[in-house]
Amino acid sequence: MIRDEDILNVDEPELTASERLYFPILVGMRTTFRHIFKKKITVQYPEVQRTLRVENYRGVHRLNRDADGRVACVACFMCETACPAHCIHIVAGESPWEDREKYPAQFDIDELRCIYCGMCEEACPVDAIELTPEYDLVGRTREEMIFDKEKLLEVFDRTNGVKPRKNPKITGYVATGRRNGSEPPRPGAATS
Amino acid sequence: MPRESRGGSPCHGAGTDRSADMPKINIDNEAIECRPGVPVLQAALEAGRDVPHYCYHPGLSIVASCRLCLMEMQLPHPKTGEMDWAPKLFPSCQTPVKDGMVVRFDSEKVRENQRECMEYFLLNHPLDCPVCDQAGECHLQDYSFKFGHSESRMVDQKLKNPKKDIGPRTLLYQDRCVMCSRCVRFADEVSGTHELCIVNRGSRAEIDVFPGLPLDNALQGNVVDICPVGSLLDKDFLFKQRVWFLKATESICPGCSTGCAIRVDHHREVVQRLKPRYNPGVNDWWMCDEGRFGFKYVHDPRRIGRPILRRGGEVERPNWDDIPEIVTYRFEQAVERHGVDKVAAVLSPMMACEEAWLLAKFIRSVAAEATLVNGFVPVDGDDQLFPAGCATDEAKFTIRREKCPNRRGVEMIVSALGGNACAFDEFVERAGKGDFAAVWIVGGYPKPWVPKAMEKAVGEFRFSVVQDMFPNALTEVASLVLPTCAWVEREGCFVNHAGRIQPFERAIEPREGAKRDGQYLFDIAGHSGLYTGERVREMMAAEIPAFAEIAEAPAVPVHQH
Amino acid sequence: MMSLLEDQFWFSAALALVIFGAMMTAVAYCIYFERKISAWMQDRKGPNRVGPLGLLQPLADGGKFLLKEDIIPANVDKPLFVLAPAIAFGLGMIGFVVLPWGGRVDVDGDGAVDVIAQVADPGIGLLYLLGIGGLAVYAVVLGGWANNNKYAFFAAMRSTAQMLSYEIPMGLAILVIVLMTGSLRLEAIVLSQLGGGNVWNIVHHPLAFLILLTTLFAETNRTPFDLAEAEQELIGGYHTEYSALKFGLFFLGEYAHMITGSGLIVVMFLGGWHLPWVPGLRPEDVSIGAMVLKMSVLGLKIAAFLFLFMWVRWTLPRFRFDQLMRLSWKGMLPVALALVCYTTWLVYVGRATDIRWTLGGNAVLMAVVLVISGVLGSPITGRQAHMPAVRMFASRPAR
Amino acid sequence: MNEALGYIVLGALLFALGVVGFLSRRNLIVIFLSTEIMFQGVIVNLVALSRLHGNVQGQAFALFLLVIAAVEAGLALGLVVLLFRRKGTLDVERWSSMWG
Amino acid sequence: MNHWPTLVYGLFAMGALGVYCLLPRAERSMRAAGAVLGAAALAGFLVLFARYAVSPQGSGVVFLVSGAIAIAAAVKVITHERPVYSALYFVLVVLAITPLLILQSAEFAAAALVIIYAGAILVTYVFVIMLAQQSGAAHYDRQSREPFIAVLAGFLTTAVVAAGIMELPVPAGGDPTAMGGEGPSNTEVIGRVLMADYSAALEIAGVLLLIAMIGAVVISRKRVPTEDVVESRTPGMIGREVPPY
Repeated sequence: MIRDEDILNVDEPELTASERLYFPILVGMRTTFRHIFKKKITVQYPEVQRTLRVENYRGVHRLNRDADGRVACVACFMCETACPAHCIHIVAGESPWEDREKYPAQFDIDELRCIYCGMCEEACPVDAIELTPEYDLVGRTREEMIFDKEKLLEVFDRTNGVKPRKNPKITGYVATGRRNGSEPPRPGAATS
Repeated sequence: MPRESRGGSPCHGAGTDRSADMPKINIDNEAIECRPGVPVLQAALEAGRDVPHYCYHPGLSIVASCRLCLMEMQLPHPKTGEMDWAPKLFPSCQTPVKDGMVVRFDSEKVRENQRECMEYFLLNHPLDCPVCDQAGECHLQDYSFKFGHSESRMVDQKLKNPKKDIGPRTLLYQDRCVMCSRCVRFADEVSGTHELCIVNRGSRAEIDVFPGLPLDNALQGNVVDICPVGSLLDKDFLFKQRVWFLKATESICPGCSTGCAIRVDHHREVVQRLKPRYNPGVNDWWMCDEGRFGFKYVHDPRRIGRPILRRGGEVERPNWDDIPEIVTYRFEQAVERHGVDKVAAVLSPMMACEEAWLLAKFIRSVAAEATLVNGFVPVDGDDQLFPAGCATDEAKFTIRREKCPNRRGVEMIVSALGGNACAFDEFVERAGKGDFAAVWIVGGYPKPWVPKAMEKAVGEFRFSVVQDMFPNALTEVASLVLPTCAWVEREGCFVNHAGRIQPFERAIEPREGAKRDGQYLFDIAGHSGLYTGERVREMMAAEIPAFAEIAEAPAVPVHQH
Repeated sequence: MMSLLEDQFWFSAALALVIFGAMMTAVAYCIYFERKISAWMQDRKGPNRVGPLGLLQPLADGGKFLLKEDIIPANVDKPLFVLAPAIAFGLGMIGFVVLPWGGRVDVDGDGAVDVIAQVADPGIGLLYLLGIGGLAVYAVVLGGWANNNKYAFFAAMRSTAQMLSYEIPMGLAILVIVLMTGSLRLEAIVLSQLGGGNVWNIVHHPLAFLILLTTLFAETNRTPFDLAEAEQELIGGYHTEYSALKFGLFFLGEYAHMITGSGLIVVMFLGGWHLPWVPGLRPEDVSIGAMVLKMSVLGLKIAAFLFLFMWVRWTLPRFRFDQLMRLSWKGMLPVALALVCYTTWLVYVGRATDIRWTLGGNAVLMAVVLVISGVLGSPITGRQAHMPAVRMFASRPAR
Repeated sequence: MNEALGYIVLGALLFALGVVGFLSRRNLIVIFLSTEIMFQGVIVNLVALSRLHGNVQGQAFALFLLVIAAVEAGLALGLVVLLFRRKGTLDVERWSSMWG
Repeated sequence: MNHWPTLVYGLFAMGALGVYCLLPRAERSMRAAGAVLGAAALAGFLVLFARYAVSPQGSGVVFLVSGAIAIAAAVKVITHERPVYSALYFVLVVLAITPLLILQSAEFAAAALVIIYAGAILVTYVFVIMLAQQSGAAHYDRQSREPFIAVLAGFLTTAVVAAGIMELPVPAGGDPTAMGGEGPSNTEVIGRVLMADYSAALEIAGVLLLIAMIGAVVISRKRVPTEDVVESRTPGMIGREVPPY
């Protein structure tokens, strides 16, 4: 609800005579003219590359692996839900591993549709999806730019040295296990 | 969703007529008028209150085991006789309403009980919502958010229970279970098959099946629906899609002539699952597995997707825009050459009433003496009554032998329009004798249906339009094959075995290249614009007054589950 | 060969060829410099990948325009859709023929003037340019209408209204000089500005110069009047649906228009090929060398104006459409009309070329404008409506 | 035969075509265009005759004619827009409602 | 020489028939025949003029070509089904007439014709057509009313006038070539004539234009009910005042 007192009346300022006659245009012209002779800040890209802050740059996604080298994703669809660009498509399946309930049988990200907002990273309960500092993303076809699970895992293999996994201890939600089992892997430690 | 329940009673037992002596009770200082005999919980739910409950289900017996719905109630003080709040809490699901009763749910005592209960339910819960299919429609989630503690005080190791395969279509995740016993009661009271039981006691209590007797009855899918948490899960839908992505469309099951009210949950034009809707007197809260899993043919790649036109020996793919002209021209030609009575239209009981009516009107407009045929009615065995082995009048649920949704509707239309009409067998017989030169045959059955005699008779037709879903002997030779949409791609109404006219909505788009039956029949019948069931129903109702009365399933109270 | 060129017809033909070639190159390089200058003004380097210093960029751009898919959308009016860019380009390319490029020339060196370095010198030279300006509207109207896109059509309406509106002050500003000079011949206008105590017309009529300059910006659809380029706020202009070569033709037409317009303003106000105190640029210098020198001077002046066009483009924001119309009808039209009336009076009393009277009149008019705008209290182009700004939670306590 | 005859015949032809268009077309705007064609014919004739007579009076009249044409176009199109807004059609036959 | 009138009338008749067939109508074949007939008549005129009336060299060629274009375009104006094209062919008529006027030493009139006719009047036409008639040809553009009578009327009148013209003697008063060559330019002469001889008419023309402008504005302005423009709340009354930015 916007109340009347929330509305601010902003009047235009009174103009001076010179402003009314558009003389300040000349000031602007002088500014731009001076810039012609200023030092250029262009970075000649492939030859010269800027260094990025690895921790928070939002580039190509990767799918993290857990300690056993398996995909860490549990196919909970949280990223797909959070994605404002609808660029993530997951097909879940029953996981082939004992300690895991669900896993992504397919995991596609349309990198062309993605807006690199990082919502998926925020939403992921197991820190399986992360954005890497890789930004030179090119492809010749649209199909090429739809990254599937293998490609995303590859990105992880490639970038693991540059940006280590945030929390490698989380390896998914465990639903099976023995009653009174000795050392059951702890789930996400979200509550309890 | 409107909060008042229309027509019937969402409570178990027969709904009583609204009479003058409706008890008035006072919930949280608010006077509420309710139907006699219902539990306070039901009255509160119908009044729009969100009272947490797990074990209570209006279709099942009451056990008052979850203790979540406890309320405070005023009773006469044992010494003074004055009405005062009783020191102990009462289960609102087990307390029937009584005129003048004063209860409250908004006291600290009640809330404290709800918090404690929720903490107890979550003691051993694995909190694996991200991988649980119930997430999004889970009452454990909702209630712990609304009524529970934000954290658990338990420091011990949680119990781990392995998931159990309790039947060919159902999985049991015991550690998500809240022991409401709805599933057990369902197997006992509705399906009458008694497969489920509770084993062990106290914190070790578990739902289980008897050894060698898996949960495998014709209604077992309902236990997944009534399970308030993610404990019982449907293998068919397992991990398919998260429920918050699903779009729900209200529909009617076409599996048999019961006409269960269902909800089609679909995502990106793919039907993901079917769920029953409350429809008193028809299917109540339930539906059968046959209907529940019977939608798979919708996405069968073998379905006919485009019209096929055979002209001489050539096969063409006609444009949808040209079809009304082709059809009209060819039928008029047939009438001219062979006579007005040589035309017939077979109206399939799989069609919606609107479609059948449009087709019948069209055929009668090109040939006034055309024969309208009540289409082939597939029949399978006998009616199955539930609870298993009960008498007909005691049945809580019936699976009918007629495996089509709309025999009554088609018959109503054919008889209302009058003129030449015949049954399907008679049609096949006469067709074999060459009585018909131009026919329009509608199929649309999910299973192969063409009788042998029919296959022989097809050679006699000079011009035939066949509307069907799968290729068969008819579509192989028909002059014009029109694809039929599955019911989820159409809209209209079905008339069930008891004459209830129930409308259903369109859930998904027809596959590429196809067009909705209603729409092309609408075009062919010479109307312009968009086909909607409602629009055609209005036209029908002007001629056949019976169709003015539509039976829609009543809305369920908001917080009922 | 020389003797052939002594004939005005063949000389004109040769000149036309040379200038046409030069124009084409210039137009291509205009795009290059546009990009370069915009880059410099934004502290960037600009195109520098294709060839040394990126000098082959126009070739690459041209190749791109040629090779891109030429989309003709469905349901367009095809003949008109194709015709519109052709009109834009064609009209842009024929304007230069009446510009006096190098005065009178003695081709064979016998001291007698043989030809004039102008492709054509009709008695109505200026009207020819105005006529071309008038016809250029068709490219806009047809382009916007033929592509069957309502946004493009709106844009075409906007652009047409803009062009028609700005043609009026433009014509009046030109009329001031025509009244002063008494001729529609461009060469005569150049000659009237030099020698014998004469000064460039800009000194006589700075206001007319400003008006002509402003209208040229509008006529060529350049910033700050480039609503046709406003993709974000107005879904582009009349050429929204054009692609590849057809779009390129619009693009080239715009630059050709700029060159012709710069030539016009240079000839009208800045003495054409004349520079004061520079030998060899007098009307009496008729050698071939002098012609080349004169042509280079004119070319340089045009280049300076092109730079001004680009400079302004990368400095100023766009006018809103109503502001733009108001500037023309309420701002420039009255001033131009007053100037014309005043000059007419000057002609009547025989002081049309007296700098005291012309410049003085301009100064007085300027003062009047200042006073009026001071009284009115707002710029000629009007102001924003009172728009209450909404700040959510303005009254709520901050946490 | 004088050279001016060619111009006169041309002007006459243009005028004739204008008359034909004016009488036969049903679109209001095209009808006005036809009148403009007639103007063109007249202008050609005026200029040709002016040359024939060796003075510029004809040309001066041609200029006045231009003024008339501009005035006509402005007013006529204003009316057309008004009428179109009222009836949604440019068909003159729909505008013959004054036939009593 | 005696065939001249007969030939001219014959061509007139042929052209008339061609135009009659070309006028908007349902039958395509008839329009095609009309096009052939019209083209033939035009060609006949060209031959006739090239033979008798003008020298087929120099300016004569310009006359023939421009004249032919003008006539053909004019026929298109009155016969085209789509008004936009009609208007555009009109532009072509104007552009084709321009060189003819220049040939007749009427440079100023030619320039004025282009600037005012093509640059202003026809743009307005094109605009109104585009605004009023967005798509294709309307039914009333595909059908002409009374084409026969129209053609008859138009061409008969012209034929009568032409007959009159051809009887006229060449006026002896002026020298047709007097205005070429050196001397005051055409613009100057016209200016003098307009200002000296017709100054009153010129003023009246100016006033006429002004009246027309005001009239057009008044006619085509949309009448907005005044209560709609009254603001419900003056902006200053809402909210808090803050200093200007």
